[in-house]
Amino acid sequence: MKIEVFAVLKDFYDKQFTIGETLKDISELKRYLITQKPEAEGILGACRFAVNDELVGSHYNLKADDRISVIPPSSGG
Amino acid sequence: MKIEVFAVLKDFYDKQFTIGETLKDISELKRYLITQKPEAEGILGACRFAVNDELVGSHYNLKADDRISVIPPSSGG
Amino acid sequence: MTGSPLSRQAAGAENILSDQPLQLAELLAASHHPGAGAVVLFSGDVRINNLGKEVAYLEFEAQEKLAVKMIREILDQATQKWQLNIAVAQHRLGKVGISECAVVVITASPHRKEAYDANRYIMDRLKHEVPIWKCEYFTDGTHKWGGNCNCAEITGNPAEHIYEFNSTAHEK
Amino acid sequence: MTGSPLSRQAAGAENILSDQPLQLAELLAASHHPGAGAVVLFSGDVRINNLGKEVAYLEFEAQEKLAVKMIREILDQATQKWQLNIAVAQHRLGKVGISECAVVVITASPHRKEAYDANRYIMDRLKHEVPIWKCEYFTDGTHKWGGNCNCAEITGNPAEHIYEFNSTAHEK
Repeated sequence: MKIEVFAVLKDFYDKQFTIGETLKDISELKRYLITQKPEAEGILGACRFAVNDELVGSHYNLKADDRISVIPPSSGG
Repeated sequence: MKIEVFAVLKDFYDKQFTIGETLKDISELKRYLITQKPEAEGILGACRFAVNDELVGSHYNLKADDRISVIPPSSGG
Repeated sequence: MTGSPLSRQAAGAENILSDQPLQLAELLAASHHPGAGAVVLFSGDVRINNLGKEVAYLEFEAQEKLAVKMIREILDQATQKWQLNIAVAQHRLGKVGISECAVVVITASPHRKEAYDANRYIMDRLKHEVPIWKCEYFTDGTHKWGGNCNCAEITGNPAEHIYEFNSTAHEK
Repeated sequence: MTGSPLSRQAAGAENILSDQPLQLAELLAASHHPGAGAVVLFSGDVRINNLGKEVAYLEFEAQEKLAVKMIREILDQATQKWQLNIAVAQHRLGKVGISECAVVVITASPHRKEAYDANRYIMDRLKHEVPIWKCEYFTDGTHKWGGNCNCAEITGNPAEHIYEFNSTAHEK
């Protein structure tokens, strides 16, 4: 699956990257990302997730070809 | 003293006119105007008065050369 | 406009009353300020219908000297109260057509809450207190002097108003 | 923009996100409507100072597809709720300089209360919910990703916000 991160998350991860491992749902993805960068745990706890440009909950079941956006709290305007 | 009326009051009085009589204060002026046009009593009850472009209360003592504006409720904007 | 050291009047805002079309774009362009994160513009336009009838145009009349003085006071008080960077108001006089702007109020402040609140406060006081009147001319040939402010019927005092703006800030 | 039979989108309002300066004057000129007595424009400008430091410029980034979709939904919901004649929002992306407009919201309705309330509601939801982020670049060479929405620290839920706008209308 393809991951894209935004804003402050770019200080922790590449803007875009691919995950080969099979991950069941968003909760598992979140744990995976924390394992990669434990210092991002705080901000990840405040993030929403979108799959193929739709917001999803933590129980969304991930598919191999999903395109996932990791969305920190907004600060527009 | 010189009187100027505005808006709906122009349906009852000339836009501008002069009063020769001696009138003590704004209350007396209001009674005078009602005597001239009893049908304006309702609207006059809702009017404010200004003397020489300053709002005044009903006890303001009128002078012979005062310029008085009779001000119906606003409806700007 | 002397409220805050940061405050100033927008260019072109000198004419508080005008018998010419109000220049909203110019006023707005002049109302950005380096210290302001929020600019709110209100435009009161002439609606095509009122009281169930089709409006042809409005005509505005004012006690001009008193109206200008009162609008300046309201702008100054709002500037003080909300520490505005910019506060501007202009009102048309004479004939104003459908969709034309009859009154514009612009407020600017560091954060958005103050700009919104101050703008509403200025409009609210302007409508209730300032000696400006509109006469509505309908397409059926009739006309009617506007009586937007009928607070005195309720309060029993022509100087006491019931404001839409929900605040105790109206006490002077 | 399909809420009311009277509603429409202002000309030039197609580009909800734009890397070019927002055309406030054109958007405003296109936002007068014969059925609307009130037009409210909010401009969120870049302030020269924040967090006690001098700002050089901001840079905005978005999850563009999701942001556009969410802004459209917010505009539609506001149009329905307040029966607006017009509801428009545009947000800058990329680098935005001091006093430039980063976000504009325009609402128009028959009476002024609805235009003010809807405008504030749209801005409020836009700031909290829509995936747009700002990075502040200061003149001292440092930069900081904006975190205006830290509601989750209080509510414990990234999808639950504390709105400035005082209403229960935020429940979807």
